[in-house]
Amino acid sequence: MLHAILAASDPTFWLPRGASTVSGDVDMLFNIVMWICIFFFVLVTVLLLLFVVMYRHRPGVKRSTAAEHSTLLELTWTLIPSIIVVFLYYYGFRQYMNMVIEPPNAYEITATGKMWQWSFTYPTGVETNELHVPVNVPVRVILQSNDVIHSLYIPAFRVKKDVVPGRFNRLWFQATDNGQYDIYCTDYCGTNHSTMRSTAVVESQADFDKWMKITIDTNNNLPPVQKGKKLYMTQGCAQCHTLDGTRLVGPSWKDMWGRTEQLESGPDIVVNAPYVTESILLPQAKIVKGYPPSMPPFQLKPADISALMEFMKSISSHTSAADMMPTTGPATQPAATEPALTGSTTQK
Amino acid sequence: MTTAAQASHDTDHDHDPGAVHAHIMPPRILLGVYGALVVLTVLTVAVAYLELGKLNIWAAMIIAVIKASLVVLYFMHLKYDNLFNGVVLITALIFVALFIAVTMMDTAEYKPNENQPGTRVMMTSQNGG
Amino acid sequence: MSSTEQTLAADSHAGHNGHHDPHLAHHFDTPEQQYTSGKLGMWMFLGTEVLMFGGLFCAYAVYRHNHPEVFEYAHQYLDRKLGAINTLVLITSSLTMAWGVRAAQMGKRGLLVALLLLTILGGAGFMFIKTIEYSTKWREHIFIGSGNVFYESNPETKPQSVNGLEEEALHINEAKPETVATVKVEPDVVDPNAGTPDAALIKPPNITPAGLSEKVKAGVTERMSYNSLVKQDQTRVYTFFAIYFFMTGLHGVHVLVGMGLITWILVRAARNEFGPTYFTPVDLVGLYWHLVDLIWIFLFPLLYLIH
Amino acid sequence: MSAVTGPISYHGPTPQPQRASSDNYLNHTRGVMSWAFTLDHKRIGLMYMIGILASFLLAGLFAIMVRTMLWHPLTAEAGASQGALNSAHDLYNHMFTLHGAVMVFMFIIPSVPAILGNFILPMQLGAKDVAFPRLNLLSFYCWVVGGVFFVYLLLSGVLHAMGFNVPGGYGLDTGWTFYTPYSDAKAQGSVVAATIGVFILGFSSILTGLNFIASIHMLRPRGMGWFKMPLFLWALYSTSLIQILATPVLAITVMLLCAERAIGIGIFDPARGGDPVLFQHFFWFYSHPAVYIMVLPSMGIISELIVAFSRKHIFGYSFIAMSSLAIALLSFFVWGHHMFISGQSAVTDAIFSLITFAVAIPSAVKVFNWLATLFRADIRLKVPMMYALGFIMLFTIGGLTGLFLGTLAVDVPLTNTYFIVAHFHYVMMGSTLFAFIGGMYYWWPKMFGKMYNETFAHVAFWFVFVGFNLTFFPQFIAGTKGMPRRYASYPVLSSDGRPTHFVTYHRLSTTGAYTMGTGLFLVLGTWIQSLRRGKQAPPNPWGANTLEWRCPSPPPHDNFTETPVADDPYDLSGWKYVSEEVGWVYDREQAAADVAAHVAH
Repeated sequence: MLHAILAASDPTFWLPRGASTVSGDVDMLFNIVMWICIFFFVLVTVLLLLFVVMYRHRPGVKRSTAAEHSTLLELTWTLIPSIIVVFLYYYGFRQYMNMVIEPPNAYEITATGKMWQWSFTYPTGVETNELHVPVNVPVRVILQSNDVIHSLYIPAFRVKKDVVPGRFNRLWFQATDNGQYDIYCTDYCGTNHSTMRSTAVVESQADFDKWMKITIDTNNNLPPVQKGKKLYMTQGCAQCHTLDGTRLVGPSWKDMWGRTEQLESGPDIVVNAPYVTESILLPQAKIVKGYPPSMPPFQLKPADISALMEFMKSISSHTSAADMMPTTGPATQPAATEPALTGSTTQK
Repeated sequence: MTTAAQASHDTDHDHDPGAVHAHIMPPRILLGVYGALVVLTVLTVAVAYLELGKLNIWAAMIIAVIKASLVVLYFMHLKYDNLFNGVVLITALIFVALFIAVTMMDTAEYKPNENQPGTRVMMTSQNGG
Repeated sequence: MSSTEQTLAADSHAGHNGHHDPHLAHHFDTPEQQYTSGKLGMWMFLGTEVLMFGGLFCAYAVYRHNHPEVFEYAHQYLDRKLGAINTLVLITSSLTMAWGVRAAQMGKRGLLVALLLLTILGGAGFMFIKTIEYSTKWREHIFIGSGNVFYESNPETKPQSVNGLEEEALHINEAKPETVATVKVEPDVVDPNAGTPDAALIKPPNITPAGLSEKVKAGVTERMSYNSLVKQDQTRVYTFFAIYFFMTGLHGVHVLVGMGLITWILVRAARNEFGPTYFTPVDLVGLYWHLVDLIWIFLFPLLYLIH
Repeated sequence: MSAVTGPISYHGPTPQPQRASSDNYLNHTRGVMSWAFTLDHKRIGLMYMIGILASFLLAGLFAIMVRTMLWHPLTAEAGASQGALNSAHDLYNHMFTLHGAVMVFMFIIPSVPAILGNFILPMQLGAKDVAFPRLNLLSFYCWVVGGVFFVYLLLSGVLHAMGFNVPGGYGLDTGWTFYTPYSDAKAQGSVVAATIGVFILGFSSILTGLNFIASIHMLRPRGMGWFKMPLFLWALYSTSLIQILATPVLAITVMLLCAERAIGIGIFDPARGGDPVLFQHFFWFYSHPAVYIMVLPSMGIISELIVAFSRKHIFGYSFIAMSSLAIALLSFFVWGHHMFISGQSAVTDAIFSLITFAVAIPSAVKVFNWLATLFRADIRLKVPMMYALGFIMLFTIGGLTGLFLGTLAVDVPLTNTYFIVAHFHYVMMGSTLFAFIGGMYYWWPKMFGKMYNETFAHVAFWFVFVGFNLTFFPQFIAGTKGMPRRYASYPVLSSDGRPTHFVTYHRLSTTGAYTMGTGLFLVLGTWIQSLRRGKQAPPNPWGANTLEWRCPSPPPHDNFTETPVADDPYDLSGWKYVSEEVGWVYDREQAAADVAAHVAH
């Protein structure tokens, strides 16, 4: 009978359409709680209004006063709620354990939160900004943070867990429907907290494998400039460095390459391979005047660094054609063809 | 507290209303307590040099508690004071104890010595929480 | 402020039929009630103090639980002798304070003044010894935050040049290269013609954990050694000192406040304001002073006597 | 622990209110100094009122601005450049932080205890003042200093984000919860200054609580045993317990955070071996009980109002009194329910979830007892009563939605979304604010000796009530649909291209906010109007039997010319309504008749 009511209550009016193995039970529990709440709210409100109407003051009407206490009543409305909450507690906890205890041999993805974007690393080493998972496969997500506390929330899967630096929280889910679902960060993490969103793409195992293969291939032989652009997106450079000349925390990369800047320490420096390399590995070493020393060090592979540099060159007007590398072919070979003239650090 | 309230609200005091009734500590007790405290201090230092393993911390804490209760009961007159003042102190201590206890329940989740997140090492030592 | 009180109290007494005890506030019926209220209030305040320090003890417990070896190693830098002496000093000043309360209750003005003076002296002695300890730590660069010898060498903290430690630090570097967090700079991406990036800056900060003065190292080596710690713990030793300085520092502040209060009492005692009928301030300040003693009774074994 | 001494006649000496005299606490002494250095609890309460209402106005203003910003989704798709978007987000973050921090630390926590508590508690005790008047004044000045400091800091930050150039325009953008490591490592705001402000404010709160407990212990009059105390006093007593037991932990927490930010002691910073979740334990050990600091006194007020306007003895006095204590004590051991998804151990989750449910029971008991009091009563729908009834409805919603969040599995998808926002606004604002305004209307005649315009006040009530529900109910729906909290911008379309409908709910909510804002200004209007041309108030305009109604309104400096003797505060027999000018007077025949009728029944 209860089930009849619950079935009648349209789940999608409140919660969004569920798409994971746990969502069904969670929604059921949600509806149980909701109906309990509705019952008590109606009870209280109706009694309240009823009494206010029935017993409102009428001149001349003398009402013989009612009792001042009744232990029986008190016990009743102490015990009944107690029973209900114990019931709720039990089912809530049982279901919670189902959500916590993960099935064995789950597919493992590492989610990294950094201000302010997500990146997901797969066992194949591929790193993407949107989460791709095969349908009907249990997925374990290891949560790690580069900076502050974030929180990974996928409403459709009814999962949420804080991403705490220093702790390695984890969550798991098993998507049941193909489709695209929202991913939010739900723990306040600074300026662009509200744009720290992404998408979970659920697709059939075949499609997933195909996607994975394509991604790996493109990563391997992506032209350096494109690869640099990709790194610019995935590594979070975009949070501080724009491409349109707007100045954020750090300098915009537009026309940055080959420009001569003055350092906080006085001397001028040309933005070239050594300086960019050093600034990526040890950002605090040489700070350009007027910028905060707030960039964290990035331990990138040499190939990635050179790819990034190619990307910088591609959007800079200070770069002579000689600077440019052929934008075809794998970027794995080093950017060894640096002309000498731009390289020297001129002391004032 | 009750006595005080009564004394204060009775209209017919049998004593001079100006008087304040408080216990005066005899020198004997003051010196006795002081001696005990000194001895215990020496003792606690001595114990620290023994090899008792886990017991060391407990020994030190027990001695500290004894010293503390001596100070509270005699130097701070609590032994002769209103019951409620004692209740206040005890309550505070209980809440501190519960605070520490509950917070400690959670320390196992904190992985101070793992610096490669996402690696096998970490995974195996991490239970689902 | 007090003058206004007096006037308010005065005209309120006018309407209040009863004794005109200058110390009795208008809303109390008897000195006894006022005295009991005062004590109740003070005890509640002490309760809050206990809870406040309780927070620190909680932090201590959590950290000691997480890094026992760090605590065992780090506490060796503290001077047990001075700690023990300080404990005795504080206990003694507690005795004089308790005795002072007795003197006040019995209206012995001279004795009270003398005892309060002794108590202040005790407090001063305590702070003096504490200063000695702190200054030693300071000389050995064992303090909170960057510049600390144990400070994690992360690039966000600018390399500190700690006087007299460079050459030690250098030869320690080549002695134990594994403790040095070097940054890999791939030669193939760096333009050979451009010359390598400034070596001094790529080199890690020259304060390495082991960069201690000979004296300290000597004191340490016969007991638990630095290298017996896990790598992550080595960079974390200073957390102990963070807790140490925070706890003892806060306690020290309480001692200073206590000394101030006792001075205030002393002045009033000299003015002969206290007697068998009115000694509440002496009693309350006494309670506060004993609490300061209490906290130290716990701090001493927890910080100095870790085993 | 009862202070009853000897047998007292059921009604004691006649509780006839004392007539007003020309000399009252307002004109007792003159001059700014006589206010600045006053030790009179009534004047201190009044000064608190001005300050606290001012900070409420400020925080409310920023609530409105936050809602206004949310009218537009403000997404990059709307074509804003990254730079513009960033500054918009910063502005929003500073604004919601200001709203939260000022509301919590400067309005909700002190509102009822510091204003109404200060003013009413001694009078309900039949006392001349609180136990420690100097401490009371000190507490007020702590509030002022901490408050000015705090508000300037936050406000300067917001103005700076708006583009005005103000000195020290750092502000705070951590949210009122100061979560590490954002607050100690990344925040743009000046966390150090903010923590100092909070510390001072906390001190003020501690001193008030300490003062109230001592007063209730030491100053109860003849005939007022523990179980003859008005329920408002029971509520304040429980609140004060929390204040002195929890606030010190907040003090040490903000001190540690301050040191963390200033010199990097690394207790809470993972980059230095600290544990950020430890900070959350510290913080919520205070801040969850603080929620009950906010709501418990309100419950006390409601008990008083219900009795006075249903002309009937409270139902289940001892259960209501004890439930206050129960809530106070339980409230200390539920803090972990703010951290269910923070990665604390499942055992901890289980324990905290259970105790959280346990708190629901005493709350339910209170509601049912209030309902039972209304049964066969003689209800007068005066303005305070309207707020009391509103309170019951809103608190029921707030409390019941707590069940969703206590249920572990359901909490996971709901927490940190707008569902939470709606839930705690129903509890903290719907309950506390309504009780506070109701209490103000109830005791207003006593405080200022002036009546207010009933009709005007009723209109204001409906604006507030409707506006409130329109503001916060849509947020429940938005939250269940997944709208996260503290979002400056939100998606219009979800990933699969379907509309999220967030815009709709936000716009409904914003509309409600403006309605409620209007209502609150009307409320303020009724008070100002009453001060300017309100009718002279009688000593006892409602016919309540608690002691504060037995002294003239406004009360003289010493409250009572002769110390009253207390009896059952909720036995209304004998009080007879005479006229608007005279109010209610005690009448012996009436009393006899009532008692007879009662016995007969």
